[in-house]
Amino acid sequence: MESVSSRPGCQAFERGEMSMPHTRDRYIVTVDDREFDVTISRDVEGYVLEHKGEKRHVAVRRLSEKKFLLNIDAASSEVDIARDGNKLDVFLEGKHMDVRVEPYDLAELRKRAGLAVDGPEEKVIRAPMPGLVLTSEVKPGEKVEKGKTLIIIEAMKMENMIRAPFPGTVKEIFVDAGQAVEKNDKLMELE
Amino acid sequence: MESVSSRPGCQAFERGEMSMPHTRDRYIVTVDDREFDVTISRDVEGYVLEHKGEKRHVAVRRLSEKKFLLNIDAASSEVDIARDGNKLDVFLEGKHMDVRVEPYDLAELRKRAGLAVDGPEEKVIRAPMPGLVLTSEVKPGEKVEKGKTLIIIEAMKMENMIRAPFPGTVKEIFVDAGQAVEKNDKLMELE
Amino acid sequence: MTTPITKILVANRGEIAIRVIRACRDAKITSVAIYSGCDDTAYHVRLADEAYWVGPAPSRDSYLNQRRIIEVAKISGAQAIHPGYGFLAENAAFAKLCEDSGIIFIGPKSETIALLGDKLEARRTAIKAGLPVVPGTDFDITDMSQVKQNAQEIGFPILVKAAAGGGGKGMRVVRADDPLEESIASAVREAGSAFGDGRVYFERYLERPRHVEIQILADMHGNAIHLGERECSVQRRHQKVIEESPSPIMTEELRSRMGKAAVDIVKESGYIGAGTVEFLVDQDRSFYFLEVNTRLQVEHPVTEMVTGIDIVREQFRIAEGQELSFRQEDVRPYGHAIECRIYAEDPHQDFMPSTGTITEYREPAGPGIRIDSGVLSGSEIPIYYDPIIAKLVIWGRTREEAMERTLRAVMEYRISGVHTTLDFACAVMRSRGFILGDYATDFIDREFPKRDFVCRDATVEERAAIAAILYEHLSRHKVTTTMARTPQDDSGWKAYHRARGVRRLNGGR
Amino acid sequence: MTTPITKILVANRGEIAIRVIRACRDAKITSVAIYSGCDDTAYHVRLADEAYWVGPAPSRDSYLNQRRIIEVAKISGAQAIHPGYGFLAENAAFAKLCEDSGIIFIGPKSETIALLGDKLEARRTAIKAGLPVVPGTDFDITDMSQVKQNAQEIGFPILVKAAAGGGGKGMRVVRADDPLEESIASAVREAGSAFGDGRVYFERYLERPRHVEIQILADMHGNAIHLGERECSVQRRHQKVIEESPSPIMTEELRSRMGKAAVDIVKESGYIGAGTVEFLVDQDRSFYFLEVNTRLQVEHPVTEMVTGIDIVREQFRIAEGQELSFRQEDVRPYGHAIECRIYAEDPHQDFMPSTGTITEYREPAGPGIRIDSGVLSGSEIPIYYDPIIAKLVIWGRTREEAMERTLRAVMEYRISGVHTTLDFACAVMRSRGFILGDYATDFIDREFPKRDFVCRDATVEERAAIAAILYEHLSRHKVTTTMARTPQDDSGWKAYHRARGVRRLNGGR
Repeated sequence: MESVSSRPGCQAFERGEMSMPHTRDRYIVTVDDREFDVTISRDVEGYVLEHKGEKRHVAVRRLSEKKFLLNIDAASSEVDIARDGNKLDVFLEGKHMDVRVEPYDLAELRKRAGLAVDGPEEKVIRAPMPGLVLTSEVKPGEKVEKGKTLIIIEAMKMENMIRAPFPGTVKEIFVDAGQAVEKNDKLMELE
Repeated sequence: MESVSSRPGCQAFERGEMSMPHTRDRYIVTVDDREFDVTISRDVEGYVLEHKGEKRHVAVRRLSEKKFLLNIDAASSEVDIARDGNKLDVFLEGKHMDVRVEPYDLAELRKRAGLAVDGPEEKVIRAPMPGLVLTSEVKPGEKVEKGKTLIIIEAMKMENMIRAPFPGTVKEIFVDAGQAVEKNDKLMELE
Repeated sequence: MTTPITKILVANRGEIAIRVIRACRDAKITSVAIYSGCDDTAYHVRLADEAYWVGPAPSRDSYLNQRRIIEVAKISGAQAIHPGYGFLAENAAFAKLCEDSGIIFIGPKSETIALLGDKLEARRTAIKAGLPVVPGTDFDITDMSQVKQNAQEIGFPILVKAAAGGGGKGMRVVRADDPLEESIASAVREAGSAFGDGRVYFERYLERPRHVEIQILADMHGNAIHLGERECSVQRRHQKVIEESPSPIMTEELRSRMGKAAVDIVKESGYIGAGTVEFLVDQDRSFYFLEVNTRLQVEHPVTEMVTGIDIVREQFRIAEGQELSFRQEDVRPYGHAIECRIYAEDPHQDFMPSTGTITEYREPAGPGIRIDSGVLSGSEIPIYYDPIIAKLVIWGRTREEAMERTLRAVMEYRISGVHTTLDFACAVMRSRGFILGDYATDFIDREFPKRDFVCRDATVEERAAIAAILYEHLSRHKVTTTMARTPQDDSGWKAYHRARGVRRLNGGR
Repeated sequence: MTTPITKILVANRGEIAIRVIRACRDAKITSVAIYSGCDDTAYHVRLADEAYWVGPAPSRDSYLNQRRIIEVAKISGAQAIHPGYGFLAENAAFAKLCEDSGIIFIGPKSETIALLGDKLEARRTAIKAGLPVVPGTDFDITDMSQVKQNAQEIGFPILVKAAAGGGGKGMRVVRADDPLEESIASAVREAGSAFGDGRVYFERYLERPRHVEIQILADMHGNAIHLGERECSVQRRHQKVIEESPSPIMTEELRSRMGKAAVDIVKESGYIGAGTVEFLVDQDRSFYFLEVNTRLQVEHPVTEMVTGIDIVREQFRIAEGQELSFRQEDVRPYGHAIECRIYAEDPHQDFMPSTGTITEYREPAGPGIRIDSGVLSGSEIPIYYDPIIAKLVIWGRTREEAMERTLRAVMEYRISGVHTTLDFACAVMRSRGFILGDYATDFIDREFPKRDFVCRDATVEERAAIAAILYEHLSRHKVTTTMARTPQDDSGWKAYHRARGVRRLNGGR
């Protein structure tokens, strides 16, 4: 390794680096709806990631708790990564992406068991933002088409229509008009 | 106290506040070369600081580890404060100031003992920045006038003349030409 | 007779408060900020010379708290109040309260605001001044049983508008087979919540008009000047999101006719101050009076960029009783400006507001870029107010250069923690309709029927995958990143690049 | 014949690398950054499309590492190299190496750089082109025993200059009673360190000249155009710190004569590219050729702000073999621009460089402000390179407006962690000489003989005292600030302001 100056003004350059063992691993990665089957290993040059026979040479540097600078085949990318439950929120070029990384073996087992990566489909409608419930436009037992307005939430002085993400029947409504809700509060369950 | 919303988007406003006991204290504060004799107390409105009979009503809010927002008789000031040895580095309106705060009683004792706030005068010349010593322009035993160039340090490709801050005699030189120095390294002692 | 103003209370928050505070600094006028319970460390509070609390977070208790604001003006010794846009900017009662309290309201006289703020009165004034108007009702809707008939008389599609409205709030397009009553009820509720005045009325909805507006300035000495147009047809939820000047359809001849029309209604209404006369322009380049906005507009910087005139400072001059600092013939627009409003909204989720903390905020810079923003890293986007984060205003010698720079700026901008409309702005700059300048108020529906504002590099998902794998792989192998400085410790960053030098790569983007 | 450029290697760091990377983005050209060991997370690396390591921190090993840079250009597939300013920008050998390697050097041909880079050759060329020059030696100083006589022949005061020089490095004013040999030795050392060429020569030192320069652009088709002047008389250590355009002393007639002179030497030397012809102007408004800078200047944005022309993009066009995008008659400067260079230096300590980490970095914004910066919060200022942090470039309709906005911007700027020249810029904007436009290169000595660049509000020390007392008092009473949310927990912030409403205050500022 090249010897580096420890004089002030250049210390950043020795901090925050990440080391890793010389192993070789295979992962299944899902970015939004796209799946990648990737092998990662280390060579003298840095990391090598292989996907469908194509190799990428990658160097990584941690800039802060959640921020990384990647150099992929010389291309620079600044990436924010935060863990959000069982997935990662990856923020890159102004785009937030939901990313799931599974070791290949686990993903195989899961697939053979016929399970989706997300587990059973979520039938609960949640508040996409904090706000005030203005009205509920449906009643329990009512059948709804996809896109039907279920509930109206006021936030930032705008009325926001919460629509049915899929067709179904209203099973239960958890909120009343005039009620304040937090982000991700349960609003309604469809079935 | 007014009840505040705990809804997201406004939580910042309950965080990072500072509480203090209802005491009354007197301090001597030195800002660069100016001295203030200030009494601080708390009233229903916030803090009251009194200097030469003039009162200032002050509210303070911590923005981050080192950053404060002050409201002094309604005037807003954003201040960075960092402890630097026995003094504070206060950064305000683009200006770094050396500030020393002493409880009034201690300051009185010190003054009666005839001691300066800084202790005995520093006769050691230190490097004001990291760099490379180019030449020493004086020899041990040499008498120097105030302002005489003692040592030349190269940094950022510029030659920086380190001059005598007061007249004296060179007692000892701690560095050689070609030597790299860090900020605050001892360069020379005058007497 | 002029009254020098030395202290101004800025009765607003966010980017527009900051815009006015900056103009105060330039003019060596002391600025007084006000803030609600949730804004006590907001950027406008930090930048102002003085700051006063005016009430709890909800705007009716703070930024709309008229008595308290007047009280603060008096306590602080401010001679004038600048209302910004929104909140009290077009509230005639507040302007009147200022006048009665001996405080200069920086805007038109209260009776002018009342006259033009009532959209129906404004129509009548326009007709009187000889301006063409869109067909519509000249009464507000009170009898819900009559609405179907009213609508049919005008002819579908109709546009339900709030009489007290502005900013697209309380506005609904209703087509022949839409549920008319539901739309009206919703518009009434929204208008009531936004303006405290639920009156709505109908206008014929022009299918593909362009929304073009003329900036005007009028002083107390009878000088009324226009600063050319802004094209504001790119809208979502009937609210402007991207504006530009000059308008791609503008000709010298049309500009001078529209400019004259704008000055005519200004003179007819005895208008004093800065204002905007909005028009709809149809495909034949016929124009129709829409309304007068009796305030500083969100998009005023577009005009500032092409004319070089500081509209806020001219407002100060007018309020002081001075003459405008220039004449009509001195206004010579140069180059092209585009404004993209950056909202905390998710364009992929129907522009749903996105609240939370802005964890990182880094603005683009360089030639031709002006950003009027209201936030810093760590700022929160509260649910109580408009979710605007900033306005990205770009100037270029040509429209093409302005678009190139806008794209660059959008790519360079980093806002994390909340969703933003940056992606949308990027997609617009790359859309055929915008590039050709061939668009109208139905721009989004025509250009993005599926709301697929995809804009990024094709490799972005692959790069996200690589980042995520490295992140998980390193966590899985229990590698901490703080234990640096062991001899093996190496990110590959340097070794990689030393080796890279010796052979040719395939990759890159 | 034109060669489209699709990928450019930017052989620089900091703000100028970023400036060029932004122009690449605008032109849809892929940018390749290079970085030294201490810049691997620098802002220019983050903004570029690609980034390659070129060597350890010292510039001779990295940013001056010619072979390595050429190698990276080839590896990355860049057809062209933009050198920025400094480093290899005026290095004829490097330009030659590019030419020989089949890489476009974005700058003049290597022989033009060699000709004009040698200040003595440049003098001869200027004389040939009919430009007036300052009296001086036409040989470099080799025989130290002769220097006294040489100096006396020219007449004191003399100016010792580096033949390979630029940016004030290796430059010394020597008066009759100054130690001549010591000054020369120091200049030789500094020139050697900065340029790898220790040759120096003498010129007559004009006592109070103004430093005025003309920006030129010349393409391969024989078009040579000037973009008007920049006034660069505000200097410290013989290095410009504040520039403006137009010059306060400029007249239409003088501009056209100086512009013609600049174009004449451009034509005489077969110059192609962007460049600057520097002149000294004396109190009679006579001007003397000083030198040609065969590169993009630090202060080029001043010209961009008043002309609207993107000089870097014109460099790209010229390098591609295209014609300039405009003619001389299209250049119509409008308004006034001022640039303040913000250095990591302590103006109160003789502009001593200040290294360290920028703990907070927050730029001003709003109308008329452009910032070309090279840093972010958390950036380090290394000792290896020029301590420039950013360039604050301000436009106003009038010189007065530009000064007002500059003051506002300086006040709004927040850079903590290192000392900066912000205070100095502020003091200059408030100084009588600058306000009147009545200044020359001795500006600092005349206006600030005691170097007392005091600029801030008189209450700043009192406020610092208050802040410090609160800080110490709270620590002393062992109040932690993280244990918030107890019922008594109250900063006084809200209670204070509620109560403030009920009575009049004395204070404020």
